[in-house]
Amino acid sequence: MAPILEINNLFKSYGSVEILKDINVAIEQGDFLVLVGPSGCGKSTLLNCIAGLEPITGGQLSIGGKDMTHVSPKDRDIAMVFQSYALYPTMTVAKNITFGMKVRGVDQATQDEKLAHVATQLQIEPLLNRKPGQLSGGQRQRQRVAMGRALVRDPKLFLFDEPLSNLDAKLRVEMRTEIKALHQRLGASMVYVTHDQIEAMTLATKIVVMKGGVIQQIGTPSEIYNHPANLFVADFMGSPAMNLIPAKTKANGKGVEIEIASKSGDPITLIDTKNKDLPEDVILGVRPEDIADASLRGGEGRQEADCLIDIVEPAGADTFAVMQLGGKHVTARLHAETGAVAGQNLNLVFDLGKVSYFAPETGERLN
Amino acid sequence: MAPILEINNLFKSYGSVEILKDINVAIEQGDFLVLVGPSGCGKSTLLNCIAGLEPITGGQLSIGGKDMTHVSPKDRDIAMVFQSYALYPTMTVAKNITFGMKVRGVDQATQDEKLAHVATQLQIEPLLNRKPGQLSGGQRQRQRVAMGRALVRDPKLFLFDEPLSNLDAKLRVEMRTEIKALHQRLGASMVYVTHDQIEAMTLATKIVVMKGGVIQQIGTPSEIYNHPANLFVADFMGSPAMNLIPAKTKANGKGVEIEIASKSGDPITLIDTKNKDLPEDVILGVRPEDIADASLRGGEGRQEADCLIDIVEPAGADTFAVMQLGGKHVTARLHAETGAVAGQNLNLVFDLGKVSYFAPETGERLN
Amino acid sequence: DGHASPEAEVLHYWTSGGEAKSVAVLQEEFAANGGTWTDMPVAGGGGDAAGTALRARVLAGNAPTAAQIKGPAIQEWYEEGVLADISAVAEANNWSKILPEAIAGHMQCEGTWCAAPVNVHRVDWIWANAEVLSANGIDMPTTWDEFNAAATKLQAAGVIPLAHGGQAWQDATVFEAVALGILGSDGFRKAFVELDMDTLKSDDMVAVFDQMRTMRGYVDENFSGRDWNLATAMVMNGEAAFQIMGDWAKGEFMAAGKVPGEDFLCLSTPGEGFLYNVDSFAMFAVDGDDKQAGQALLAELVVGESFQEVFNLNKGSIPVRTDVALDNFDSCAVLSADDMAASNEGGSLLPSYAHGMALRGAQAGAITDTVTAHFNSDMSSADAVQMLADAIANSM
Amino acid sequence: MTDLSYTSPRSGSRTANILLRWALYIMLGLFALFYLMPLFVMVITSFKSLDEIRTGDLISLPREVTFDAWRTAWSGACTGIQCEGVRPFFWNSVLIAIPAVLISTLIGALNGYVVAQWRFKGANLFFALMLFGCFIPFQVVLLPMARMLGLMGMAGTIPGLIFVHVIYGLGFTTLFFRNYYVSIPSELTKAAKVDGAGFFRIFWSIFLPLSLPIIVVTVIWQFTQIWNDFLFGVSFSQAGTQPVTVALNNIVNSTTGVKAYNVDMAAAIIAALPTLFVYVVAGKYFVRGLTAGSVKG
Amino acid sequence: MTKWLEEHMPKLVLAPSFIVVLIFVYGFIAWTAWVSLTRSRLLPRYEIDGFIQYDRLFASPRWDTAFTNLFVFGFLFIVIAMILGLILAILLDQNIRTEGAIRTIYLYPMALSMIVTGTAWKWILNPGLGLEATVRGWGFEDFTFNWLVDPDMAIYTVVIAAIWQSSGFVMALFLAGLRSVDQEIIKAAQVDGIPTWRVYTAIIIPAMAPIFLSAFIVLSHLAIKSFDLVIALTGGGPGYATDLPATYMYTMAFSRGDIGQAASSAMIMMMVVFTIVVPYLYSELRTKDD
Ligand SMILES: Nc1ncnc2c1ncn2[C@@H]1O[C@H](COP(=O)(O)OP(=O)(O)OP(=O)(O)O)[C@@H](O)[C@H]1O
Ligand SMILES: Nc1ncnc2c1ncn2[C@@H]1O[C@H](COP(=O)(O)OP(=O)(O)OP(=O)(O)O)[C@@H](O)[C@H]1O
Ligand SMILES: [Mg+2]
Ligand SMILES: [Mg+2]
Repeated sequence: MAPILEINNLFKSYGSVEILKDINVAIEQGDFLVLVGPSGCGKSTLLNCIAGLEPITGGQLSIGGKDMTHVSPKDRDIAMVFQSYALYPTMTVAKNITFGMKVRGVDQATQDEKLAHVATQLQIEPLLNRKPGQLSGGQRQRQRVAMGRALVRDPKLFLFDEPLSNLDAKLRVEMRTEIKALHQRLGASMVYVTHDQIEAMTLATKIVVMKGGVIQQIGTPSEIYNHPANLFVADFMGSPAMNLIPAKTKANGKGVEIEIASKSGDPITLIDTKNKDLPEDVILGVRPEDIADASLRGGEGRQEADCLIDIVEPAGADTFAVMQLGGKHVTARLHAETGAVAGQNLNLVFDLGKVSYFAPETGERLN
Repeated sequence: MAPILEINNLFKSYGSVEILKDINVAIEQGDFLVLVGPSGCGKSTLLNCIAGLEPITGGQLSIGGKDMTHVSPKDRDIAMVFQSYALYPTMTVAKNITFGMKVRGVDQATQDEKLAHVATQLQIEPLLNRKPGQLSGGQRQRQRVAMGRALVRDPKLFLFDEPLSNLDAKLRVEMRTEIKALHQRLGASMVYVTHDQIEAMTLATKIVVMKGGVIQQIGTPSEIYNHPANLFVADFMGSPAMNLIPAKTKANGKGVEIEIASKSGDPITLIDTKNKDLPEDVILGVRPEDIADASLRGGEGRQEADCLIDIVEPAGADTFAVMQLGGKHVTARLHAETGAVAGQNLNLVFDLGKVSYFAPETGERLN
Repeated sequence: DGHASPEAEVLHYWTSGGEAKSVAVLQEEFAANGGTWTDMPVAGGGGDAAGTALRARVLAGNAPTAAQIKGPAIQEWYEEGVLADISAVAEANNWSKILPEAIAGHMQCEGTWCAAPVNVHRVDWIWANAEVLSANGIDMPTTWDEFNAAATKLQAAGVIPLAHGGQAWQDATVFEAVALGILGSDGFRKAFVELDMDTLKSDDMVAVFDQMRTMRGYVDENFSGRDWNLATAMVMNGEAAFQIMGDWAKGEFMAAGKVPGEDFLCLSTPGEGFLYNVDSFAMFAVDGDDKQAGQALLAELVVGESFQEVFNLNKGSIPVRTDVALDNFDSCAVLSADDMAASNEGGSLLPSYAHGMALRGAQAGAITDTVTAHFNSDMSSADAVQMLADAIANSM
Repeated sequence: MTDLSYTSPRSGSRTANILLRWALYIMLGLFALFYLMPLFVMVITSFKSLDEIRTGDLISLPREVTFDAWRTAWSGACTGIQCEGVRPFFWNSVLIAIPAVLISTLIGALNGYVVAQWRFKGANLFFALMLFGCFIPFQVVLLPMARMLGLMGMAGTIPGLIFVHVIYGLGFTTLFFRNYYVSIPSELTKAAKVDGAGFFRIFWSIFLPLSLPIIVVTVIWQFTQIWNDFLFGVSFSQAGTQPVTVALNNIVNSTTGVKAYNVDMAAAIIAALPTLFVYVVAGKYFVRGLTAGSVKG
Repeated sequence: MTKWLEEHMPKLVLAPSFIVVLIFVYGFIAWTAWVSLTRSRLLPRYEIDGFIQYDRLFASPRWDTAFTNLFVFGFLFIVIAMILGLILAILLDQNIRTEGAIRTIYLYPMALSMIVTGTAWKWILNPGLGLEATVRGWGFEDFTFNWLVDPDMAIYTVVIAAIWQSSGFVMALFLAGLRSVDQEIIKAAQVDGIPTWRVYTAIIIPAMAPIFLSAFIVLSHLAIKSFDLVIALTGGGPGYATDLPATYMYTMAFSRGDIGQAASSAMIMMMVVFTIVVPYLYSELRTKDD
């Protein structure tokens, strides 16, 4: 089967400013593609190009196997949910949802039926006669209405532009789960923009990490999380961020000896048995969850070291400890009942089985 | 020593609407008090009352042992950082920081000295001659300038109104750590408003949870997290939220037998050996991290059960699994490399050593 | 001719009570002769606003059938090629005989008749409060020296000697009366009709400005911007003794129930001559028999005897034709008519420059600018004369 | 509200605060007098008899109140040979102002909609050209406009006057709507496009229903401008199409006739009533609408 | 075809307005420029005759007065109306109970044409009838307010009436501006211990710069077009002491039959407009573009 969405060598400029550079992506039916990257990197622009809301400067784009490069948005068989939800402020919720059908001349009976279906699905029946301004509970209800407007079209491709970024943290987590459930239930294809990497990780079947209009890495969430292609991706994905520690390596009988400067004076030395052929200067990438209380972990690839704890941040389920290694703040994710105390040394375990190495100059992954 | 801030029976109304009801709080020198609660619950209003920016309707308030109920803001020896940062738009960063001193007639030499000190501390020397509009990097630099304006006053009490809510997720985590470090370094007393419970947990030495102008619970982060006083606090603090599952209890030889309805038909039964004297209908509160892969956990108070997994959300460091129990979505925090698959049964461990029980009618904690 | 039903749309600026009544007379006669009259009044600024409207309509190709235009402006409009020829009516009614020669000249354009005169206003009137004069033992002045002497006396008695409204056209009205008195009728013609530079720069002209400066001293300090009728009211109330104003001022006195010769006095300003301000209608080239018939009928009626009498009784002016009986007119009007006849004989029947009868707009405006600038500042007379010459040169 | 009144509770004496407050109200009151003065003079004069005006103090209260002047001004005052007061002209003004306001508002809305939401190359240039048109002194256009109206066969007609007012109102109406629509997120247009709606559909179904505040501002502004216009009215009308301002001028500004100031004033107030009414009733929305759109910052 | 229509609809909608503006604004400006080079009198003529009209214009003392007046009047009017508008806005911003009514009173003059209020103003300003007489009537015999009749001062009475008419509008603009200032900034200043007046002078007012610009543009637009005002109040007098370019132009064109002269003065006015408006347009369109 042809990919449901295929983008080849897409370029996009505003005036003389090139916003998107040589974008190539393809997804299959049922995929959940997440575009993630910092603000201003061109995510929305790319989504708008897919929707046909912005003309593209170069390249080609097809949806459902058909070339759509120059087709107007309404003929692309897509539905879109906008960051601000873009509800029509003067129409009731019901009208908001049926407006598109009305424009397309769908008969009233079908409209009513589809509306009822979507309303039930999203549990917004009581809201149908309200206007957007009368939706209480803030953004959650709006968000559902915006979803309803998209669902009712039953399109080949759903496009979402940061649909959760206006919700508060708590709601965001809930709605994230709902969207995931929806995706599983509908089996629909979706392209989803966010700058929240957790959202990207939890929702995607495929992630595109962008920066400055250039794709940095495409992969499954686990590929992106465990094998970031460069320093940017490593730093961007994961929270708290991956610790990126300047280190020196030395070939050693058993593998590679890694030396990290420490505030207290003596450098910490770790031995990596899995990797070799590393340059002398590297940036060592370790996720916070791969640095843990010595008492709780053990096994292959694990190395212990004493570290001076600067700050202890209990965060409910976990406690984060921050220390200084290689001149950087390094965060370790400890158990909630850890005995870590700020200002004291703690024996920590480094899980070297999952570390990444990067070249300090280019930022590219080495292993 | 007298508490640095003491609030007794404070009431505050706008017109006939009572916004704050009988607020009583006291903190000691060096405390970091966090006011947390949903939007509109009166956090900012309380902070404004402490600052003297809003007159209070009833009660009494003292700072540093002195009655300040009717003292004007400038004489309360406080400094405040606002949610929007409220930088004076037409003044340079340096002027923003020194303007208060200038007005108070502090001599130029002292001004320069203090400015230099604060600028070094916050690493904003290069920005001193820019105006707020020229601060790039979005909110982070503004945030620091606002901090600088507060720090330079060297007050008895710092007040912060959601200083991080304008930052994106990544930055928020970083700045959170910085504020924590600052607090530790200065040993200053702080009152901090947020609606982000993680911020509350990681920063506070003491948390006040509010709802609708009424204090729900006051306590250390761990008290609040582990012993929420009622359903509201239980649900509000922690992310993903505590699972609150309707259940039936029955006295049993060993302890209490807890029965939870399950989607697949057979109810799940767990035995709690620590608690007794529970009413028949309860709401069982279990944190996601207290439901885990059976293979990884074991020990006292732990009970296994087979559950049908609805959704699996890999989130990098962890994977969340969602199932239906007692008619509710229940989230479990599993290891990143879990074998959970949506639509299949998984044997999970419930850690009953840390559960909470709530009365379904009042929502109050039972154990 | 008999086929067409006469139609006229008449653009004019007679809008106040007395004036409007006068026009109504014309309209009634017009209707009585089977015509349809459409009234298009535009007041303001002594016809400025009407001029604006007229220009717009002519440019739009939508000219009114007749418009109230006077003086050299008639010829100017003719030169733009937009006026109709009404010689047929004029000749049929023998206009060249019944109109004073000077006035007939204004109605002709390159030998054809192009406008119909309505009335004659005399401009060089001096009005006085009879009671105030007799209380102070003063007679109506017949020379400017007498006027000055009387004014000084009145001033000492605490009466404002001269009621005046400080608007440019009122300044100009006083100025031309003074000029007529000092320059004489020949000098006036040379200066303000022929724009003879020698006369304009002469010592006599300096004397005219000197007298204006003197007159400025007789005016109360609040004169600026005052409407002329408020000035007239000052004379009526006895606040002031004299006013120099055209004979429309009489209407104000009459409206207040004052009687000429008893309550108020009228006399021509010191000096020989008669300054006339003749209202007239110019006919515009229009299409359509109805309209052309209307123009002919209008022209005929306007100069007709009956209309001349009724209209001028209402308006306070005098008939343009010399053959109308004056039995019903008041003493001031009779005096005016007699003077007109006499000065017509003596060649001292002169057009008023201040009311747009003597010069084209640009030149008249240039003079008025100088006069009003001088009157409202402490400019010396010599400077004023120089400025006058420059302004006229610049206006050509 | 920049309420600074709660700066220093109990610091400084209570009496000082009260005195300050009084001073504030007195200041505001004095300014109110300044603004009301001319209207006050007009109103009292309109209730005086002509005799009283001729003899009395112009700005003192009437000794005896009479409504004659009002009656005359409305239906009896002569403007030329017609002595029907300002009434017929009043209706001319209504016939001119209402369509002109509606049309210029509608076109301005469409223009603003395009410039703000459908940007294309040159749209800004268009807008700049349009804005500059707001500043052209109207005297400049009188003569060429007259010629154009003549060519179009609209000289002296009410449609002609409507046309003129529409043209020279477009600059401001476009400005108002553009600035208002610029603040409406473009996502709304995008959503509607995805929904399949076209240019007019989006305007009609989505933007127009949203525009009430700015429509109020525009309508007030345009209505005031057009109703109060004299220059166009006097230049481009003919008998029977003259607006009320021209009639008012004819009553007030006759040069060589007897003046009835009481009637003048009554006529002036009558001519001003519609705009006054609009300001008093809708002034609140005017200020609010200005904040919503036409003012940036 | 429908696709073409769909794509070009925005341009098609603007097209009529565009054409109309080209003809009726820019075409007419060009026409005026042309006529200013001719010897047109009563009606326009089209034979070009060089810059004679401009020579006449610059030799005319009356134009000198009018042009100087534009700057005296414009400067005072704009500056005072802004200051007064600002003061009124600040006063009204102090939680005034009757704010709605007072605002309407300050704003209503904008609704009235000077044709309507001119006579009343004339009386009020006239020393013999108005304010001076009234105050003297109260017993202050030495009170003098005779600007209207003093050629050197009369232009200031025009300024007064113009301010009367427009300052309420400026007040409304500033009031809107004051209310859009972030409340937290004001609170921050209070915590910083900054006294109220300094909050205004050092923080709020500087932050309203864009409103000052808008007000400046609206006011200069009014100043340049001021016509009714002068005609109704002073008729340009005493003498021609209160003439403005707009009245000069009107007089030349319509009462003097000197259209060429009027056109040249109109062109000079247009250049003044240009120097004010173009920088504004430039900044307006630049800042709103991104
Ligand atoms: N209409 C436009 N004209 C010119 N530049 C634009 C336009 N729209 C966007 N840009 C620029 O294109 C770049 C990408 O913008 P885009 O909105 O796609 O970013 P984004 O990744 O969606 O950011 P965010 O997370 O903040 O929404 C930005 O630098 C932006 O300034
Ligand atoms: N000036 C005011 N007048 C009347 N009601 C007000 C005023 N300020 C706040 N309120 C009301 O008081 C309540 C509490 O407001 P407050 O700003 O303290 O909430 P908050 O907890 O800070 O919320 P958020 O997290 O959204 O900032 C809200 O319901 C709000 O509507
Ligand atoms: Mg975006
Ligand atoms: Mg708040």
